[in-house]
Amino acid sequence: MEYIHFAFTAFYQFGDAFAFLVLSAMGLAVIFGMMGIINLAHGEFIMCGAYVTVATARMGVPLPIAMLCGSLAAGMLGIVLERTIIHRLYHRPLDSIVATWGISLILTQGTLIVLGSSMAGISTPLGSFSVGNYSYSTYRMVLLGVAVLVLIGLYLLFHHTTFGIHSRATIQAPHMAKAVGIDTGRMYSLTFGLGAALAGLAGALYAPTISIVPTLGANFLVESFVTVVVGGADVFLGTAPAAATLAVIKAFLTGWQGQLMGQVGLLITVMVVIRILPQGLSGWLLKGRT
Amino acid sequence: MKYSTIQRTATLSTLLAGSLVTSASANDPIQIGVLEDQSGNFAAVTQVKVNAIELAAEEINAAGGIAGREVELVIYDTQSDDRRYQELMRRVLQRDQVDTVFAGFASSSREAYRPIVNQFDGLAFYNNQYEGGVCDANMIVTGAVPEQQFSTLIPWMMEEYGPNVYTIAADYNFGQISAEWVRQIVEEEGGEIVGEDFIPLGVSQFSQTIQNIQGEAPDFVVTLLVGSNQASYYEQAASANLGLPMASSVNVGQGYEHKRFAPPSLANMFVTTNFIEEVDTPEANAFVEKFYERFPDAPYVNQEAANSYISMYLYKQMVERADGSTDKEDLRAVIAEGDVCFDGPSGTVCLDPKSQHMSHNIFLAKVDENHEISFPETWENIEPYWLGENGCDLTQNDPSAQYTPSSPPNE
Amino acid sequence: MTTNNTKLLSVEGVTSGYGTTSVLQEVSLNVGRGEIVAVIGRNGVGKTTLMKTLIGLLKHRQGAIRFDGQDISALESHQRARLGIGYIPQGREVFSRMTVWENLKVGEMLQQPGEGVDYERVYEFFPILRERANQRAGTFSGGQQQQLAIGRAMVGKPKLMLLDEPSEGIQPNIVKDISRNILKLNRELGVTILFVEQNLDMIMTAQRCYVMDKGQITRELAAEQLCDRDAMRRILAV
Amino acid sequence: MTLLQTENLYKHFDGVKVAQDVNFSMEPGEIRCLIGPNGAGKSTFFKLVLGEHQPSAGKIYFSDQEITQLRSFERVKQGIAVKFQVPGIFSELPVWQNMQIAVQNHLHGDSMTAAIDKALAFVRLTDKAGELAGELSHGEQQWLEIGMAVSTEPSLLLLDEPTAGMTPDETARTGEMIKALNREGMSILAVEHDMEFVRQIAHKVTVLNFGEIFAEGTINEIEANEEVARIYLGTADDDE
Amino acid sequence: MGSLQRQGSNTARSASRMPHWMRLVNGPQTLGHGPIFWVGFALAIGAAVVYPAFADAWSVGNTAYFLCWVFMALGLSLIWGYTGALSFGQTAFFGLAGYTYGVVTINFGAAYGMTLVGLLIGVGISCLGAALLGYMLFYGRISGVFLGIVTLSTTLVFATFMAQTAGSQWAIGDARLGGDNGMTGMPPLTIPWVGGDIALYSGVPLYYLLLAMLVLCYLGLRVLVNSRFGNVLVAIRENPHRAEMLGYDIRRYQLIAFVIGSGLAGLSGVLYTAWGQYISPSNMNLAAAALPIIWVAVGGRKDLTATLVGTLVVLGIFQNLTIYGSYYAFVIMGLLLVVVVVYLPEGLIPGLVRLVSRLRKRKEGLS
Repeated sequence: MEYIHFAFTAFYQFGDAFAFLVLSAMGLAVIFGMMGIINLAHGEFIMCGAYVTVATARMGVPLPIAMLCGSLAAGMLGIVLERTIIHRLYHRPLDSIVATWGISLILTQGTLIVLGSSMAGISTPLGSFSVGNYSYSTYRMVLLGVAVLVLIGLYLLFHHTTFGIHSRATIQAPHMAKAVGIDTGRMYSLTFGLGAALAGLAGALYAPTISIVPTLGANFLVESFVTVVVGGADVFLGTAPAAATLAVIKAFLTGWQGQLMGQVGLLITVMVVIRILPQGLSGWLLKGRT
Repeated sequence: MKYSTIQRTATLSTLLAGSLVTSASANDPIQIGVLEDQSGNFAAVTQVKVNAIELAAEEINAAGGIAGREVELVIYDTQSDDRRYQELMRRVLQRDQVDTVFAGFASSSREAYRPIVNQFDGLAFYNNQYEGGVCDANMIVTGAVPEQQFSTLIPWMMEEYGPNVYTIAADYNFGQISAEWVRQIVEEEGGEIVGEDFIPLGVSQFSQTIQNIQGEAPDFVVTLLVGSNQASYYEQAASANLGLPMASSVNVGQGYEHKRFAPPSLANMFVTTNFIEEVDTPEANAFVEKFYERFPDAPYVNQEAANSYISMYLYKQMVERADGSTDKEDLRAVIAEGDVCFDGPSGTVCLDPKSQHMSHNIFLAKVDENHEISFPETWENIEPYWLGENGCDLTQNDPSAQYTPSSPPNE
Repeated sequence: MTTNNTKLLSVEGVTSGYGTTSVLQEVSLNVGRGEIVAVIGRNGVGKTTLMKTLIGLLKHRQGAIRFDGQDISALESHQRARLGIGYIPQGREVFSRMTVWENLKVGEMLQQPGEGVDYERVYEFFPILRERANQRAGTFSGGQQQQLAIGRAMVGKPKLMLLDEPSEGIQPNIVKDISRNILKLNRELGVTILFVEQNLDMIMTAQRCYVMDKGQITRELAAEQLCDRDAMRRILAV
Repeated sequence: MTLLQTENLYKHFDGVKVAQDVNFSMEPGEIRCLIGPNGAGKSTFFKLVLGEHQPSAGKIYFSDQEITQLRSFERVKQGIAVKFQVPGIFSELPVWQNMQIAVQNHLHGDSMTAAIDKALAFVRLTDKAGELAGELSHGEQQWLEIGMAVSTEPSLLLLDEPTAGMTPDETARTGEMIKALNREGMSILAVEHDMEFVRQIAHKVTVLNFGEIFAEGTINEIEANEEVARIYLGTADDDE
Repeated sequence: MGSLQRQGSNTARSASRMPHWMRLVNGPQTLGHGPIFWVGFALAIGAAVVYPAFADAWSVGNTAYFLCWVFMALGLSLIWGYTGALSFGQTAFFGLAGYTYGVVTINFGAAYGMTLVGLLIGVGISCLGAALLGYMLFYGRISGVFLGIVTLSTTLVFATFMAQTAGSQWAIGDARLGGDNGMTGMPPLTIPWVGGDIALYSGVPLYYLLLAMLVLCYLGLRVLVNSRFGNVLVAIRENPHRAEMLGYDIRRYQLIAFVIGSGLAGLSGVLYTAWGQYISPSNMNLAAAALPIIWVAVGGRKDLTATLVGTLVVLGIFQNLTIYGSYYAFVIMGLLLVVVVVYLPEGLIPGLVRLVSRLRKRKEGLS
């Protein structure tokens, strides 16, 4: 019995870390991993998703629908920003750091001015369950499930829908994609919007579990960049294994040496991975296949 | 008469301005610099401090000012950025030549500006509950310190719930030093620390921590979490059905978590604080009412708001007792008399001449399942004794340092 | 000389190039409906530039390009493609990190409204594309990639296919396959074909051909002249 | 002594063979042209010689010293220089400075200035010394790069399609430049498609096909070779 | 304004007729050349020298504070603008040097010019740290965005680590690291003098010292980037492949530039620490790490003068927004950044120079 409990505990901790890394990194994996835009406003898309979710949920909208609203709102925001600003920066990714930093400042402070310094949150749904002497939050297992579903969904989206295939074609070889008739400008907008919507979804899903303040996005930023950099360019082959690897490292180090080592361990892993595998895990996995 | 907020344009400054002569005539306003974080990470907690200072200034001006002089506030937004404290502290002291400064939320901000206050030999009020230990003649601290909050809270909790304590604390000065206090008191009282977890600032995910706590099965948990990220712990612990009583010196009283999180995530939380808006005394109710009348959109009146408000009146009293002088040494001479007290929102409080910290009435606030607050216990007039007992005596000398239990001043 | 009097593509005095240099100098040519036309010339004479200009990846500075009666000079590449121009670039440029099937799927974009996609037809031409549908395109050999690139264009049922050096880097026997397939495409599906080339095998597929040198069309050759290998060799300067 | 020699050189990319058992050698003072269909491995061969690719197997010798393990810049210091196909110049810098960067590695002060002036005169860019390199015409950019390569005083100069995109007049001038360099003792190895140009400059021609040396000889021998004509042009009369 | 344009055709060739030292500071890698620029430069220095006589003490001290940061910006301009390698982690070296200065001066005091020794050791340690990290990066062939990510990770690890060193066990000699509250108690810079050291608090003497250091550093960097070495750096930025094929070991040059630039970040760190007698991990977090990039990008990273002026302008604008902009400060800052990046991709200063010269040309055309 003890072993089963221990195994479940390990699984739960791993799953929790995995879900957090996957969900917070997905949007960035699309925007940074695929499109090469270093999006420092990633956290603000997450914040947007969380705010809209909480606001709509408090208006009485059922939580899942509120979350959808949050995600869509972030996606919309993403498309607007892409059309107005980001599309000018595709050929100079390093400048995108400064521009998205500016956007991040505007969104954070704008939220503070308009909506105040904090917002009352909503309860985590679904209660808890027990295994042995330990009790666990059911919702966090749901998050794991959602993370896996989002991964599968994205895989299907990018590999089995016209949008996904066109988007990948656009990002792999924009000239050729244009020449076969794809409106690449529109694909860039939509792909960026998808990345923003995924970030918004992360915010929406975590909204019940965190403080709702304008700066909440910053919590997610470092972890998501770490995951994407370790993962490399491919959303599915990169982000998922990277999140799994990092979740193991993080859960292990946090459990063994505390939260500080969990944090430091993640960052050191990035440095080691870049040194050994400059293309990230997906670059390495893909190379093994050809 | 209305106070005015000065946000000065560059005056054609004279060479005279370079010197620090404050040859104010009796009719010049008394200027008070206010450096607080109205943007950035800490804005949620500190905006009300500015409001409280504004409220006090209006009241004082309406009642004829300080020693007959109008109060003028010079307010800057420090953006939760320590460097802004450095820049703006110099500005208020050197250019605006304020008489005193009310400044700072984070301990790091205080430490960043303290050398500058020392350089210019200014006088600053730090109106925050903090980890304690600042022994500096240029600082007056009105927030509660660990000995005031923990020497009351921990024994009460141990008696009520049992001797096994688990501490989770922010992994920086405040958390580490507070945890040290908790450990010391628990051991003195014959209890046991069954576990300690330190959480880096900015961490918002607590599954592992929650599990560690369950593994040790303590009688209650001391939560010394800081910032909006770490406050996420409560919701996550509740959703994992941790169900343990909690004790804190910092949450609720400062960040009004019971208002920001949906019930029942903070159920069974016990907090020692010198003020929160739920305190049900005539003075407190009057203050809260005035506050919301003036600032109807304020999210919450927390302990820092009360401390800031009290500080204004303490300052008024000190200046008036020093015959209208705002000179730091004159004011300290008044403090040295040992009876600078004020009967305000949180009851009667006094400044301790040795440490220039403030005595407090400590309320034990209990959060119930509906996030309603009750007060099972109140301790009156708890002194900030630790610095004085350990050799900090600002009436004798000024080390301008911050001490911790593991490195006290008399070592 | 044209087998059909209606011109599908007409290029009039087009000048284009990179940066400040003009690679194409006032190029004019016509392609009739159902024709196979080649543009031949040595490396570096501007053949690829011509192709890129026609599909719109390079904007021309002067002149006009008409396709199917419409002036397409101002259109973006993807708009030109959707009018029915299939483009098979030099080096194939298949989407190498995507599977064969996905590559074909991208080609659907070109498809005219209301028409179904006839994959069977594509597979009939290139059976390997069915057999290896789930293989990554980047792992294909040059010849296989060329088949995929043509297949990708076929999916969209274009009226005109532009092929940029289809024989480049491909084994001689495969070159023959490709030239056969081009003929078959033209005969069975009625696709008009314009390609640029320096390989004699491929050139002989054409019904008519323009000779290009230093960014200009210098001669036009009829089918019978194409059969004269020695003459062709002189033109290609080996 | 041989100037450049490769021994059983192999290179694979992801299973694709781009160089197969290449045994190449050339003598000091030679002008050698490398021809072959597109994709025959000419550029790969250059990259192997320059050290931008490491061979899968085999050895490379320069002036009878093995250089297989040397890094690119070390090979350059041994006396190899290159002009890339796409002009490899510093387009945002003035012409004079482009040249300076090339020369300053081995010359200083007045002798550097003199060397730059000489090189500029040689590639006929003296009048354009102050212009940004990116604003030169295509042919001039090619010459600038040749000038940069030459001014490192190499004993072997590699040229990757030096006349691509040049007018006939520019092409002829380039041929004269190369011959002048050769008269001063520089050896040249060029990848080239323009057979007229090859005829103008080459002492000897090597034909590559599918990563292998297919034929080697004088220009006349090569032109007379039916096999070469077949692979280069493809042919209608070899039925399977 | 024409004097601010990059050295063009005639000047490049006439360069050889200039005295040697003029050639060094006047080369093609820097905006600004010829008598008009240098007269302007002299006037600017003159103005800076007499400035304290006309400004109030706070303004002088505040300007001195701004000057502290400029060295880090110039260093990043060298690494990013001239060599083309984006370092997102200059604050790691800033912090390393600041803490080192603290440790040295707290342990050995300020007498006998010890603070200057502390300054040198601080800068030296940051150079050493940069050499180690840079070796791993450049000899590992890491470039582009990944370089930014690794350097950022470095500074974040350092900041996270330093934040939890509050306990008394975290001390080097008498110097407590101080955790998130930071390290305090170090003396300001002092200059040994007959009859007692001169302590340089943020006043006029410090201002003059920093001004002198900045002028030296600026001219020194001009010499460096216009030298053979600088030629190679620019060559690496423009076309690393070509540079290597001209016989340069580009990794070595990148590493040296990185070490020099990081040493300057370290210098800024020491100066800032001595100025405020305080250094803390918040000087190395994400927000702090992004600042130098913003200064340099907004000013114009490919030029030292643009970086210098741009950094001072951005520092000034941001501070004034903080003072006068209340809530809206961050929003306006954000808008400024976006506008500059989108509409002036080369940076504020080169963008303005170009604009003015275009207007002038139009005027000339009209007349």
